[in-house]
Amino acid sequence: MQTLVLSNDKVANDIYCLKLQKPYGFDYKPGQFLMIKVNNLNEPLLRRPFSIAKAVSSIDIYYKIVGLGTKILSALKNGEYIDITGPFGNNFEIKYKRLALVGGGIGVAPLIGLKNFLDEQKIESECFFGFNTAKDCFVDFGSIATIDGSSGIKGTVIDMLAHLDNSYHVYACGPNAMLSALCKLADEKGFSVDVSLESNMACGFGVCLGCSVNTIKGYKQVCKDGPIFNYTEIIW
Amino acid sequence: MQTLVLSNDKVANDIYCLKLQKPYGFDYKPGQFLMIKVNNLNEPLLRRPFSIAKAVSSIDIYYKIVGLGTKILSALKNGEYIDITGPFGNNFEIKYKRLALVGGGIGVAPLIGLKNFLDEQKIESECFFGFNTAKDCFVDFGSIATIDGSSGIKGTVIDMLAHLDNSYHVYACGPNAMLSALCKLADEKGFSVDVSLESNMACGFGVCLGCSVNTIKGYKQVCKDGPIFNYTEIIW
Amino acid sequence: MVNLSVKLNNLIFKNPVMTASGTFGYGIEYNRFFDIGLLGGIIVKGLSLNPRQGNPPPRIIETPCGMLNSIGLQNIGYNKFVSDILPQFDNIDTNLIVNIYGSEIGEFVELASKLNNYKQISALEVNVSCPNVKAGGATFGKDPEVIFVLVSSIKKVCEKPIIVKLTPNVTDIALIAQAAQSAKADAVSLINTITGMVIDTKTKKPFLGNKFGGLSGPAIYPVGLRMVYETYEKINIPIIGVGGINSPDIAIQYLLAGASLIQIGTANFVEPDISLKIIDGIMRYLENEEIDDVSKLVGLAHN
Amino acid sequence: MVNLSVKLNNLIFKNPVMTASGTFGYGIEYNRFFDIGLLGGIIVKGLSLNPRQGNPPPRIIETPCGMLNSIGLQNIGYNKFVSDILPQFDNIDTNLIVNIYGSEIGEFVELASKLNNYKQISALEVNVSCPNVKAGGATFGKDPEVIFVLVSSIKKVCEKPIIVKLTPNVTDIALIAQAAQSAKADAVSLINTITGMVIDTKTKKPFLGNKFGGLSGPAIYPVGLRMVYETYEKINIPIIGVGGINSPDIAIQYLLAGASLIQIGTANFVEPDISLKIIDGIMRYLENEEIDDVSKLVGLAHN
Ligand SMILES: Cc1cc2nc3c(=O)[nH]c(=O)nc-3n(C[C@H](O)[C@H](O)[C@H](O)COP(=O)(O)OP(=O)(O)OC[C@H]3O[C@@H](n4cnc5c(N)ncnc54)[C@H](O)[C@@H]3O)c2cc1C
Ligand SMILES: Cc1cc2nc3c(=O)[nH]c(=O)nc-3n(C[C@H](O)[C@H](O)[C@H](O)COP(=O)(O)OP(=O)(O)OC[C@H]3O[C@@H](n4cnc5c(N)ncnc54)[C@H](O)[C@@H]3O)c2cc1C
Ligand SMILES: Cc1cc2nc3c(=O)[nH]c(=O)nc-3n(C[C@H](O)[C@H](O)[C@H](O)COP(=O)(O)O)c2cc1C
Ligand SMILES: Cc1cc2nc3c(=O)[nH]c(=O)nc-3n(C[C@H](O)[C@H](O)[C@H](O)COP(=O)(O)O)c2cc1C
Ligand code: FES
Ligand code: FES
Repeated sequence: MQTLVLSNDKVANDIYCLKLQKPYGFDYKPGQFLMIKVNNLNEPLLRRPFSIAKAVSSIDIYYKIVGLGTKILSALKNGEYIDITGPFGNNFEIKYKRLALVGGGIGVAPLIGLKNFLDEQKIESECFFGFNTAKDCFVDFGSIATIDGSSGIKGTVIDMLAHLDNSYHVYACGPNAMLSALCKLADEKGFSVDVSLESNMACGFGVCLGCSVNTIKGYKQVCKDGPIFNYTEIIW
Repeated sequence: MQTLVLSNDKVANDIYCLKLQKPYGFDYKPGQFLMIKVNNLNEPLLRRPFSIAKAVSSIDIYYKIVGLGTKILSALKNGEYIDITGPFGNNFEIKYKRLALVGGGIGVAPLIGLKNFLDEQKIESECFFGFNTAKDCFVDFGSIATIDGSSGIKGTVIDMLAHLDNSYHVYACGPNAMLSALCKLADEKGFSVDVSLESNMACGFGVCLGCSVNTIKGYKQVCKDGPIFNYTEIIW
Repeated sequence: MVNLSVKLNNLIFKNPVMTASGTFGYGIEYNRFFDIGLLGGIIVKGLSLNPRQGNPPPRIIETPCGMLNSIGLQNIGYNKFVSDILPQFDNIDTNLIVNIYGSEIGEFVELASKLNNYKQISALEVNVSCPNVKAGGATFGKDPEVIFVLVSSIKKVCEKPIIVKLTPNVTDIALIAQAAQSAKADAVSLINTITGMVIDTKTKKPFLGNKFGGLSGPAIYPVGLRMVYETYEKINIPIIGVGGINSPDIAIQYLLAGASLIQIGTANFVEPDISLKIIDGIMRYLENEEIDDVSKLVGLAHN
Repeated sequence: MVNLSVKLNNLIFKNPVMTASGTFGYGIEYNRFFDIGLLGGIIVKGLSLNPRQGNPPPRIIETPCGMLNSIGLQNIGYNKFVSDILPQFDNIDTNLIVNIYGSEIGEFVELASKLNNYKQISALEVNVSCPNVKAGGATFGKDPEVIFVLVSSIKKVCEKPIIVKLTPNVTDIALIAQAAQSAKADAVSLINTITGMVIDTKTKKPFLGNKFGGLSGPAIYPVGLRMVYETYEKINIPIIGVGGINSPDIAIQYLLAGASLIQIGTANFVEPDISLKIIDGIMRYLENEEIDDVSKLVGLAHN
């Protein structure tokens, strides 16, 4: 669907916030994502998946420039149109435990919408976000850790989680190194973790079978069975 | 060479004038052309050839939207950069005869620079340009014919050439139908004609051998041996 | 009004546009985007007797104007297909074509004979050309004699039209098509994907879990088109054109080259309703050209 | 400092980047863009004994991320080449490789024996794979036995290294490479263009004057890369990789797949000095990866 770009501003180092006009009847659950065709050409050919960070007055996407598609996206101006499909995927399930949101880098994006939703539902949650430096940080809430100490505590996001125990449930998204450190901690401390995974995608809704992840129940599709999985399911 | 776009304005129906900053030392002869890479992607893959209409204070190109490349070109904004190579090709040779410039549609573009050059050299010339309607016309000099009579005389550019005789030399560029009508007239009246030809091009300077045209001396390359040929050479 | 319908034996396609196997799931998934009953036909994901889990990830990577896939024929298997999917087609008014795969001839034959019993199925497309499986697959597709035996055997147990889907990874695709024709195939589909690979310069390893993948998308259309053109001059049975079609213009090029029907593959991922736009574009083209029947386009480029 | 130089028999290439035949003219034309002496090598336009006028226009058409060409080996012929072009290479410090073509074996042999006399020439690349000529060309390139006879015959009359350039339009390119190796070829280049076509839906006819053309450009790189990878596992002589290279990343992928040297083709048309950028990019990659010799990359993706 052709969607109007309301704004597309740089919010941190290489990170942009794209706001799109919310189409009539658009509905989403935190954790879901859109597939965006970044231009009208055959290059890049495929749509790119992006988590919906928020969809209150507009659809908000936070994205990081990592390759051609995101580079092209960053040149979009307000007033232009862009083609989206979705929302796709499952969503963060709310657990009756103490909730912690743990994000690293651009992986913070899907957690913004979750936090928003929890606040609306008056469900308490703690937020822990890690970045390399203050310049990479694009959120204005939660506890922040940076590798160089330029904002919040000095260290990784994992360093802020010493208090988590088996009364906690964690929602996590971020680089693989962060996720595996987190899962190790979870094994030790007994808290549960749902992670939002990434994968190369072609279709975004379960037909191409291209986005498989290996789980204890065989291959599953990140786009349809995920992107959110309990970490114990995944064969890392 | 990355070149600054000074302006890129619509000047007629589907026709734009692109003005580029003239690089230091840039020199050209009327009839020559540039090869332009319209974006930084692999689609469109190849550069597109465009006649230099003028290169006085800036390099001016007039182009018509006919496909993907010219479509993309039309979205360029001033302040952006675009990659050009050239100038390439031979040039209009000045003959010691009465000179007439005959152009149809976007084929008028290369003749603008020629007219400019002739004026500078104080060489007299007559200009005859044909368009479908007034809305397609993008020149403000010369005698104009339009098919629907909305500007200048009603008819084709050929209808304005009844007075040409063997004292004349014609420089022509335009659609094939116009060129063949012109050549028929030339055969009748005895005037000579140099035409500027078009062809699909890959390299623009004689290495790919892709832009061949059949001549009485075998295949010649439009980009290097041309784009300007005496019409008697060409096997139409 | 132009006639868009096409006949293949006794089968009528309401228009020449189908969706290609593996790129349209079981069709049902697309019902939320548009009415799939508007399509000429739907060719479902490659089916095998037993469920298959497919190749290790990563399974797809984009390439210039194309993509590689190494799905490896992951599918739910015959039993689940007939119990869960087939009934959903009772009321969908389009041709359902089942793309079948086996790791040996016997498996193909058993599957074909079982599928022969289901009235929801209009035809079978025999995939002898998937580059992503070790047994069968591309090996079958490259040997005319094996094709002949395979197709003849299937024809004996299945009354539905048999379409043979050929691999482009051969020296002479028309030769393979001739073998299919000799074995009484009702049509051939060409092309499946062209085998390719991408290497990750960070890890210095092949990017795909299965090393190689099949190249599809607009990048390959000139190759598919050439193969349809060549094959058209060598066989008499209908050709179904597939490979890189994502616009009415390319679809029409395939018809002119000699395809009676066409399939849309990778383009479905980019624009789920691209098939409708292509049907529409073909119709407009026929109107502009004042041609009253789409079949009159077939093979015109050979004149 | 990393070592970019590569040895092929006694020939030293200052770096692994050459320009591909037919895409760089006779090299001289590019001297206005940059110092062509910086290149690892220059492979000139396919040369035949007698001048050839090539195929009727149109000869090129763009396709998604690629182009088709049907030049048909238009060239100035042996006599003019040695009188007009060769002397210009006296003072250019790079390897000049002559791509040769004949319509029958005898012609190849005669040309090779004549070129053997010129010291400016570093090696010959035998084009058995041009899809745009009727005799010889692709027919040769598809039959291992013909390749064996052809290459053996050339080796008898020419002492310079013989590189055999293979066509991708075959079922098993490694088989053809093995035949070249058995005949004592010094290296193989792969791939030449993939045969394709475009049909003009306005005229309803093939767009190119010669109907078919060869597909080149980024679109085909995954196919060329796969063929280099496959062939690397089957032969011991060096492989020269070509097909769709237009960035350091793709060039490095070819090295990792098993190419000792690479060629830049279509990309020259888009960016005349792309080869320098690729040499530079390879150097930077080696520095970042702390690899001191480009030869250490070759074939790493097989580990
Ligand atoms: C469900 C989901 C949600 C997501 N949400 C967000 C989000 O909210 N914000 C966000 O910024 N991103 C998000 N992503 C990631 C985002 O989709 C990618 O960053 C984006 O698709 C990159 O596109 P690109 O064209 O810029 O980069 P590409 O050019 O496609 O490259 C992206 C990455 O792919 C890999 N790659 C590509 N080509 C090769 C190759 N030849 N060899 C090896 N590796 C290669 C590289 O690691 C490269 O960095 C999400 C992904 C998923 C699956
Ligand atoms: C020396 C020279 C000078 C020129 N000067 C000018 C100038 O000053 N101004 C100007 O406007 N133009 C000029 N042209 C023409 C200009 O180069 C073309 O209009 C331009 O390249 C079109 O690019 P495009 O990507 O927009 O169109 P493309 O998509 O490349 O299509 C252009 C045309 O090519 C044909 N074509 C493309 N694909 C196919 C296909 N599959 N089947 C059949 N036909 C096809 C069609 O006729 C189409 O209209 C010149 C050309 C030459 C050779
Ligand atoms: C992700 C994916 C999965 C595919 N799966 C199958 C399959 O199961 N059986 C089959 O015969 N072809 C399969 N194909 C090939 C397509 O049906 C089609 O022949 C090919 O992609 C070329 O067409 P396209 O360029 O339009 O995609 C698959 C292609 C893709 C991209
Ligand atoms: C216009 C053109 C002309 C070519 N001429 C020749 C030739 O004369 N001899 C030859 O062996 N290959 C020829 N080729 C093939 C290239 O050398 C190269 O193998 C092929 O284009 C693939 O590489 P690329 O994708 O980098 O262009 C030609 C290619 C093009 C595009
Ligand atoms: S992206 Fe196609 S199945 Fe997940
Ligand atoms: S465009 Fe390459 S030779 Fe003319």
